[in-house]
Amino acid sequence: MNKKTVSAKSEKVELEVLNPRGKIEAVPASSPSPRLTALDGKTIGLYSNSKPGMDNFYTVFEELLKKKYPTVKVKSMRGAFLIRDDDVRTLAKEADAFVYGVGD
Amino acid sequence: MAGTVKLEKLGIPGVFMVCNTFADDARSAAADNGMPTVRRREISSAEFYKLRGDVKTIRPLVEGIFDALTNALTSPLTPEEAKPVQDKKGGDDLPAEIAVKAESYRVALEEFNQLYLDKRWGDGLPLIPPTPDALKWMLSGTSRNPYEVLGTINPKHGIATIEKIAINAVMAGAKPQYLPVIIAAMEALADETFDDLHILASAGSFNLLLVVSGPIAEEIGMEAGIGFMGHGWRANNTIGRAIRLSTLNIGHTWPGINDMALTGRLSPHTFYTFSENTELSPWKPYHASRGFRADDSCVTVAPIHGESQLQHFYGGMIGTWTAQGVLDRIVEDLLRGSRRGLFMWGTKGVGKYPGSGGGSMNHMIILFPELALEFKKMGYDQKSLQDEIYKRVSVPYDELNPAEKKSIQTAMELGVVPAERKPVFQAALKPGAMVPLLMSPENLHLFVAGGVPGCAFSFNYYRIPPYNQTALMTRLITGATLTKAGATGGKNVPYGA
Amino acid sequence: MSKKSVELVVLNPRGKVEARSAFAPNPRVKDLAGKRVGLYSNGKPGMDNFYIVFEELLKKKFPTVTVKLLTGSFEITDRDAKDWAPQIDTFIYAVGD
Amino acid sequence: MAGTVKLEKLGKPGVFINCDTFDDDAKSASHDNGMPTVRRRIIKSSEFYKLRGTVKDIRPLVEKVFDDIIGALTKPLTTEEANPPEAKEEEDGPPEITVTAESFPVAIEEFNQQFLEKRWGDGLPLVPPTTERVRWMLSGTARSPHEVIGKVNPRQGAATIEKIAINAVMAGAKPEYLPVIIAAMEALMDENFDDLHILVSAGSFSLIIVVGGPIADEINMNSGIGFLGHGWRANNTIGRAVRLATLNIGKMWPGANDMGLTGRVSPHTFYTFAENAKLSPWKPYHASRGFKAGDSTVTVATIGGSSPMQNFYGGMIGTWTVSGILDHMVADIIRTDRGLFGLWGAKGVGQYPGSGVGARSHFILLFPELTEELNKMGFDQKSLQDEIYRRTSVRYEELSPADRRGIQTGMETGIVPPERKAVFQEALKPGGMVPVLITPENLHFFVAGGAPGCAFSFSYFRLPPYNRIAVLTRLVTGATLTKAGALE
Repeated sequence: MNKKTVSAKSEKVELEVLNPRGKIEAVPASSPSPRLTALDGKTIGLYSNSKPGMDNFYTVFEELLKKKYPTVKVKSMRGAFLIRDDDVRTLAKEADAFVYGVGD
Repeated sequence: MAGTVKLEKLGIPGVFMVCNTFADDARSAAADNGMPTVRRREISSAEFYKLRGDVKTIRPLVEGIFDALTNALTSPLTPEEAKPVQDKKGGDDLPAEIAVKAESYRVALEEFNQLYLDKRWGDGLPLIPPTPDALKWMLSGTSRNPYEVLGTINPKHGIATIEKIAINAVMAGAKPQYLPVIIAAMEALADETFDDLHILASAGSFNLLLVVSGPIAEEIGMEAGIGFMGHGWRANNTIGRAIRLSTLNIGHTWPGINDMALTGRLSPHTFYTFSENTELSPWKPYHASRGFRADDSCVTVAPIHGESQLQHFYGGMIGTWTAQGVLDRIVEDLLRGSRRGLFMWGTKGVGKYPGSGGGSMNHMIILFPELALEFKKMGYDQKSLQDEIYKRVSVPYDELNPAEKKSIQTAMELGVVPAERKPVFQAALKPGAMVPLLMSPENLHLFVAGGVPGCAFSFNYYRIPPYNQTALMTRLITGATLTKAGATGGKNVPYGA
Repeated sequence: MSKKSVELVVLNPRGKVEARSAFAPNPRVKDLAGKRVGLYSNGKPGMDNFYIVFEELLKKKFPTVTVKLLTGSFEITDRDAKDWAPQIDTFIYAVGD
Repeated sequence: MAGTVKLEKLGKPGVFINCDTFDDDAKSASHDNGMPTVRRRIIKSSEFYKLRGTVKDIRPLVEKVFDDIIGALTKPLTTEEANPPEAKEEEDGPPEITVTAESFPVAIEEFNQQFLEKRWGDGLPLVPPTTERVRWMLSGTARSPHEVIGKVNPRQGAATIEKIAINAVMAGAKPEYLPVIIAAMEALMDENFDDLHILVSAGSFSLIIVVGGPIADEINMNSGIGFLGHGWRANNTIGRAVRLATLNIGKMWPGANDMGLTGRVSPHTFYTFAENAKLSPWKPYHASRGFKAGDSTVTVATIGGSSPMQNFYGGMIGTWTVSGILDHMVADIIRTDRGLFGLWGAKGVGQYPGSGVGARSHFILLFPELTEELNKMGFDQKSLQDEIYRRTSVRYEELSPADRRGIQTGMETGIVPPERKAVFQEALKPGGMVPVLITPENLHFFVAGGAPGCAFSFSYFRLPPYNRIAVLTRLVTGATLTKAGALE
């Protein structure tokens, strides 16, 4: 059991107190996927949690994307804050890269 | 964040776009989800929230971040990103004990309080030092093993053990005889189907109702009379505060960091914690209506909306009242509110489950003892009053607009309407029929609390919460060693409605 | 708690309430016959019903009684008190709270 | 009770009828009003509240108590009643209490339980107010510990700086918060402020305590995300010091003489927060109340208990526009206040015409981004008050005769202040627009919250039931540990 001591100027008394924090299990760390070399000809998934305003953001984003990469395709998807498993599968099948914005 | 990590794990390179207010939240969520180096790009909340209203106003913002977003998809991962450092074990980098030294105990108490608050282990009000002796004293209230794990608490999935809960209960100022109640409430919150995330972290400053029913309430001195939601009642106040501190410390939340409640909650240190007024109620306790034995002692935990939380149905000295009049007001209020939400029944939901975070609601209605007595004279018990209100909170099919009809239809297809309720709505969706605006009579939760005089009011919340399956749970109190009630194990009733 | 080695001396947080001189109520009326009885209420719902019944019972028992009803604020205002006092011999004060 | 004693003092024998729930309250009020032996008769609340709805229902109850009430008027006073004991000065016990235990932690538990049993606590752990800790607390103010700043209802306990400091220690406050706590108490105890209604009324009314000016930042108050919530020692313990100081100095207890039926929301801390000076483009709120912008102040205002938060949205809760939020605000005020015209002329429930009924005050919390936009549109607090005041008017032709009569009576009885009369005389004509608010100054704007934020409001009677005012801003003075609030 490790113990830490915090002292004020004078040390006549000692109050021993316990740690109230919950232990968090270590989660094995994994790394993100390798990036694409270029976006040309690729399908980009644009995911939003349907919160207001994200649609406007993506409208402009898609326009800029297609201007810069005319061969790019866009797959827009609106769903839950935390993407549902069936949406994950769809996006994984159809998109080569994705932007995930939750408008929060 | 979990969604982004899910997609990354399927091999698609992506980027998580987040407002800067939530940057800390996102960083810590990335680590929690096992991908600390997931690519994130920030936009200014101040600009985004203001400009997102239409395409024209948001254009400069999107232009500003465009390259950063596309680069995040194409610029190769750095060696650090590709080989993220293993996250440290959450609790293990922290000492198990801390010694605070000072010239006197009075000063040590101040030093301890400031230290714990600086670590974000406190709630802003004075804490009782959780010394080993105090912990032992607190644990004397339960026969359960200190190392028993009840589950985990969001957002960081900290492990809730009896011991950690007891440490937080000491800090809250609770007494050992309250501990079994606190444990039962934490069991509900840590239950794997319960949506603790929304109430603990959502921007909407949602809140909790903690209602104790059955004989233990009186044995531990809970207040159910005049002022029952207010100050001055050690049992009510410190049981609620033990839940505040346990969730904060075991789930590792902090306001503005990963608890994003914009205004902060009302009664933030204690939630709304009270007991049913068993002495004056003519009915069996609430939990009996949920399948428990009347003489069981239980805790019911229910998230509630944060704003406008008290819908008054009058009563008591506030005006003259009749039970019929109060009942009419309850029905009117539910009709008005529920009709507004009807078009939302058929939504996919904001979370994983169809209909989550929208659509039909749970209503937690607090009745005062005199009113319950009158209802009883009129022949009602909880069950028949639920049925009566349910029946009256319905509208003629012919008055529904097409969107509302479609919404109910979709809700049946998506399973938002549970299988056993389907025949009801199939029969209702016909010319001449009445369509209920509540999913089931069991979505009306009737508690008897308050003194003489009293007043009736209600809270509400989604029947299906945003991030999990359950938004209201009643748990049996077990393992009590200092009270007659709650001592023996009974049977917990699985969540039904 | 065998050895009480620690002593905590704490201060009283309660406000001092000044001593007030105590007044006695007035001598009672001998009986109500012929008297003017004031019935005061603060207009909260229900006291009107109470006083309707009360007045009826009063007049049955003391036919020569006169009733003076007054509805006013929770605490009777100085002006109401001064106006009303000369019109009554005795009173009932109820605030329906 | 004060009314009964008033009539007794005018020479009339009387009887006070109270419900049993309020018996402790009535008994203690009879002492406080200097007539401990006043005749009281008790009826059962459980019966009265239920039966009073109709004459038929209440008959058996009146029949039962009738003889007893008559007896109270006719049975001669007993010797004890005729010679009531002289009241003594009271402080509820010795100036100091000693708690002994085997260890300091056990002593803290004993102390907490003892104080709560005496009804000197609020249900959550207290810090022991030792001489040394109280001295520490008093180091935050230059004011004399013995200075009396006023009396607290309902028992009229004397509030000295020292008693406030003792309660501040118990609340867990720090010395640098003390000047703010003192200023809040000064507001509550102002001779015109209605502290009685918020402290004891059955309606569970509550308080907002808003700190404005540079001291808020210096003592580390939170005015960003979560500003009404937990985790902020300054916000939480300043509010709690006011909770404990009123409870202990005014001597009240829930269910005994504090009759809040449900109990208040945020009962231990009230709603205590600071304006967000860093992000607000405006001068602080108090500048709109005649203070200098650089002053540090505390504003205390009573608010309704039942539906404290009316949301106008903003922030991440939805897309928003300034005009959308303004529309929402205007619609909300019209909806709640439009129906009150008829009551403008009501006598009032208290001493003053119109007290506790009629027109309202609104306390509106704006978040920084919204204020930034309002500022760009050219609004400051003053012009926004004017704008909303103007827009929350209704056409004269839409008023019912009762509405018109209400306003007219309000003007005659002085409920509408003389300087506002011209406005309403002008409005009460065909083609006129009648404001639902009596003056633009009944709109109080505070800038608080972070980014994102959301706008919401509280409201309360413009004229409180038992005194003249229910919102007051006080200068913070005498601070020794902060730069702000140091000067008188």
